[in-house]
Amino acid sequence: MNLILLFDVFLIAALLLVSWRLLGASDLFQATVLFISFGLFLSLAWIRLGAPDIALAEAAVGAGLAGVLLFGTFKGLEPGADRENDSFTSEPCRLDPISPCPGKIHLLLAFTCVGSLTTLLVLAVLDLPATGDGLTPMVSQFLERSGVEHPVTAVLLNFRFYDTWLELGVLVAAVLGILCVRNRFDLRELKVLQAPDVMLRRLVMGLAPTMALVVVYLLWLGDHAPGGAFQAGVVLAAMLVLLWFSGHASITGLSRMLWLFCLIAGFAVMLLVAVVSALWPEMRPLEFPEEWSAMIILGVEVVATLSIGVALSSLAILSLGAVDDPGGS
Amino acid sequence: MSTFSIYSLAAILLVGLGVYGLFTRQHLLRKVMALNVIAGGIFLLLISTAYRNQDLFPDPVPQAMVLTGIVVAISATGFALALVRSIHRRMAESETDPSQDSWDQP
Amino acid sequence: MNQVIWVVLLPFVGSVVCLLAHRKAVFALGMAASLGTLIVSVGLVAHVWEHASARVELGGWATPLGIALHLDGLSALFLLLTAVVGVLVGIQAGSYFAQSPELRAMGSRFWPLWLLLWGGLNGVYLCSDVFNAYVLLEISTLAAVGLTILSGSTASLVAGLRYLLAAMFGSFMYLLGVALIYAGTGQLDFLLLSRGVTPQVHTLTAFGLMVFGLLIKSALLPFHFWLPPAHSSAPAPVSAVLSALVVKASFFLLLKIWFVVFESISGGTPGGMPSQLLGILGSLAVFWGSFQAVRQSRLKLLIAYSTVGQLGYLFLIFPILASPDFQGHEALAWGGTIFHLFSHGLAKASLFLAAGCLLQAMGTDDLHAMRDIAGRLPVITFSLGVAGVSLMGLPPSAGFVAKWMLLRAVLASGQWWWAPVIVLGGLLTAAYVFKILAHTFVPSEGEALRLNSVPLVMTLVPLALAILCVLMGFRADEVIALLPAVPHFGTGKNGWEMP
Amino acid sequence: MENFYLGVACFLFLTMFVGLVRVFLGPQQEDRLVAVQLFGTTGVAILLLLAHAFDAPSVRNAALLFTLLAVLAVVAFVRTPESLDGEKE
Repeated sequence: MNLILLFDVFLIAALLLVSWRLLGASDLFQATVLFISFGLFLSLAWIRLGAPDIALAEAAVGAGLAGVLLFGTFKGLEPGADRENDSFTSEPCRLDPISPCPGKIHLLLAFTCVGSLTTLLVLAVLDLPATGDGLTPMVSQFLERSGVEHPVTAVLLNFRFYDTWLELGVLVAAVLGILCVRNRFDLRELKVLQAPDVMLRRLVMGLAPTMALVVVYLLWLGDHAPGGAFQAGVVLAAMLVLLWFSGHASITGLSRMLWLFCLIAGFAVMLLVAVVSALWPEMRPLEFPEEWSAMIILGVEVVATLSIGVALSSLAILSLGAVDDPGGS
Repeated sequence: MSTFSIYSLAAILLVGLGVYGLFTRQHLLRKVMALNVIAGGIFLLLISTAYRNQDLFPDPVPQAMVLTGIVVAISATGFALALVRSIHRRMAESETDPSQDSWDQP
Repeated sequence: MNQVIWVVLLPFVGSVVCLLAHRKAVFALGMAASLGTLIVSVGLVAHVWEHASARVELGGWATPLGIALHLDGLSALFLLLTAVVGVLVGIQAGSYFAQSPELRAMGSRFWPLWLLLWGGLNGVYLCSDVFNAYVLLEISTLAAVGLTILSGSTASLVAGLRYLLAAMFGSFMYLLGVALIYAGTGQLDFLLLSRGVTPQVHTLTAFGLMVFGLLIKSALLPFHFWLPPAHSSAPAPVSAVLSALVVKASFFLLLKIWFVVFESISGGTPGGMPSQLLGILGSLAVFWGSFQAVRQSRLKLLIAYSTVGQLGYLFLIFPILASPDFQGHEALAWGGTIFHLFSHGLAKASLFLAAGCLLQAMGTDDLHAMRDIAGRLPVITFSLGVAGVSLMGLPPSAGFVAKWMLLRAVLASGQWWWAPVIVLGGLLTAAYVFKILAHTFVPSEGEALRLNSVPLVMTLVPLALAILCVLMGFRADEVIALLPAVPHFGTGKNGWEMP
Repeated sequence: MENFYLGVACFLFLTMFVGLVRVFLGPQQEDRLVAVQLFGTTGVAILLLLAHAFDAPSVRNAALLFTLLAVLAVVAFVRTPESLDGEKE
């Protein structure tokens, strides 16, 4: 028992230390690197707290995609900031280039505000009831009627289907937003990277099929164990990004229509379910008949995986390549 | 101290650190990271809430909320980083050639 | 009452179809979806008028487990405002984005994002679940930021990033509140929460955080910094949507959180500090926003600052309704606020669209360049004037009715100190409206500015919006008669009972 | 047996703290990157130990993902182009 407390203390100390240094360190590259380890420690925390679903997603997002996004942006911002960069002096990237650095008063004010906010939050958290089962009894009561055996999947794709559907809409909105940054609507104009050296090519030749297998595996796990469309989608995204990095066309090879189709498919399929159920006379909106729910959930999951994979990888590739060309469309 | 209270306190401290970083750091990449630290703290609070119930399985509703939240956070982060990079590039261009910006309003 | 869901479904269907459709068909498809949504929204208003509120449990799962949609008078009115402004802005966008190949490309991105935003906004008006509200807020925020940066100019990118960061921070604070409230009560539904919350430290903190997050998103005074650049640097149809609708959605959610979810807390402290504080911030916003608007020399920036000021009036409802010696005038306060919301939405959309026309005609929106515009672009100048009159609150416009009702509500609540805010705010508004109009009447010296042509439709839409705004003032009785359908929150018979 | 697994996990955690020092001190980008990669490996080990300690086999899937995706950050570091539309700075 004491050992587990020790583990908790270590884990929390690591989380706080990493996030403190990540925000405080003068070196931007260090912050980027620390951000990746922040994701790692968070996944350990999810495992410790009995949430392997989240750990899977965090492993893929925190260690995989967030790293790609941050490294990519870092390189874009500081192309020359290689090597001995502890004393890095290049132009800082700010919203208001003219505004002065925060003075002592600003820092003091921020510290007071945040200090009082944190104190209030600590009091609030200490005031929370130490036990509470939330909606667990209801979920376990209706789990049989949901069409899947894994409670988290049941909540995501049946009880709170509406949220999940809207969340795919958020993804679509983000990708469309990035397209506005680029002033383009087509991925094929993005340069395909030059073929890498032999080592990376061999590595990717081994890794990519494994990842594809893992995608299918996670998807299959979803109905009875931790796993499912989100986690599978994120791994798919990681695979597509890796392929792009190793000089393959990946999603940048898709035609505009096909790419848009994959991007919107998850949202559109859930929309289709919503429209059909709204038109069906005896059913509530977003309701599906019990005997079909397993089928519907599986179908939605497969399409959602594809959409999440394509959307997240487009997000990564586009934001690495969010280099617009003013005036030249 | 129960596991729940340890982790929820840690979650709150993460949120505090993140907010402080967001207010005081000027660099845009750092602001985006600070927002992600805040998000991590909130997710940790939700999951430690779910952990309180260990009878059958941990409460799946906060877990579903966090899964949704992670995807929302990574999409917003990707969007923000794309904007950061684009703005940085425009600024660098306009320093060398002020007439570059031909995309002003028609 | 299953047709409620259609106000969310139709815009989303439109969005998907517009994304996949050929560029030439996008406008027609988008307008079809818009008109469909308008028809359904009008039907829902009629339903509330006849039968009171409705509740739909999505997926057939009862509420603690599933998510419910809740339609009441307030939601119906917001749906109607969004649909009216949405359809008119859509018509404007049709000709605005048809003028050059660059704009056409922009238009093919405008429609999917705008319809996605519209669906998100309608979802917010119907939502009855604190976490669902978070997802809906995110979808509207990301779509709104995407629309802000539509033109791709550097100024709009910077404004968009500022907007995104502020909005993300606001959402996270809101989500933190949601996490605390769920940890405390194990509920997410508005109605169930309103029965479950008791004034404890964690519920109070959750309340504070959720309100704080929504205040950032609805740009109340110290948190308004992101609004003027974002609203002024977007293309005209987008500015109209952002100013008239998007900030109001966060305000709508604030109303629900304040008066429904935490009714026992916010109503339990009559005249308490929080509501007075919101009133003070609102008043400061009225003065500061209007003062900044007077100082601007660019038309779109002026109108954007005017939004900051006009939003301030909305926050007076919190202290008015919290007053202990306030009896039987809830309808007056609600009516004034809703009327202000409507009149501001219509007038502001009209102003931004008219400003867009001017920008196109003159090539700049510098006020000093607007010489002799009144004689040469009479329709646009007339729209500016009529919408301005409504903003000022001169009779017979809707703005007048709104401010008159607010004034009466303030006096009835015994809090006379808010009355000068309403009157002085009106005077400051007059100052900037006259500043705009004065510039249009200055005769040009020497060679006149060469004006580009503006399509007729583009000049007529702002006029239609401004005239609607005035007509609402003439028809004040009917609109007020519709207002009892607005819930009297907190009196028990509020439409927030399970049907 | 559970205590043994947890004990080893705690020890591995201590080694990660030592690794953190390398990330903090640098001085070169490669030092920091390699230290974080090392974390990834240690993290996988801790995950596997926890899988035994909590008797939760699904944790192994998380370890699998970490192993698969650890390479992505390095590839991104090495391969991210500084310009993508063929323009040179």
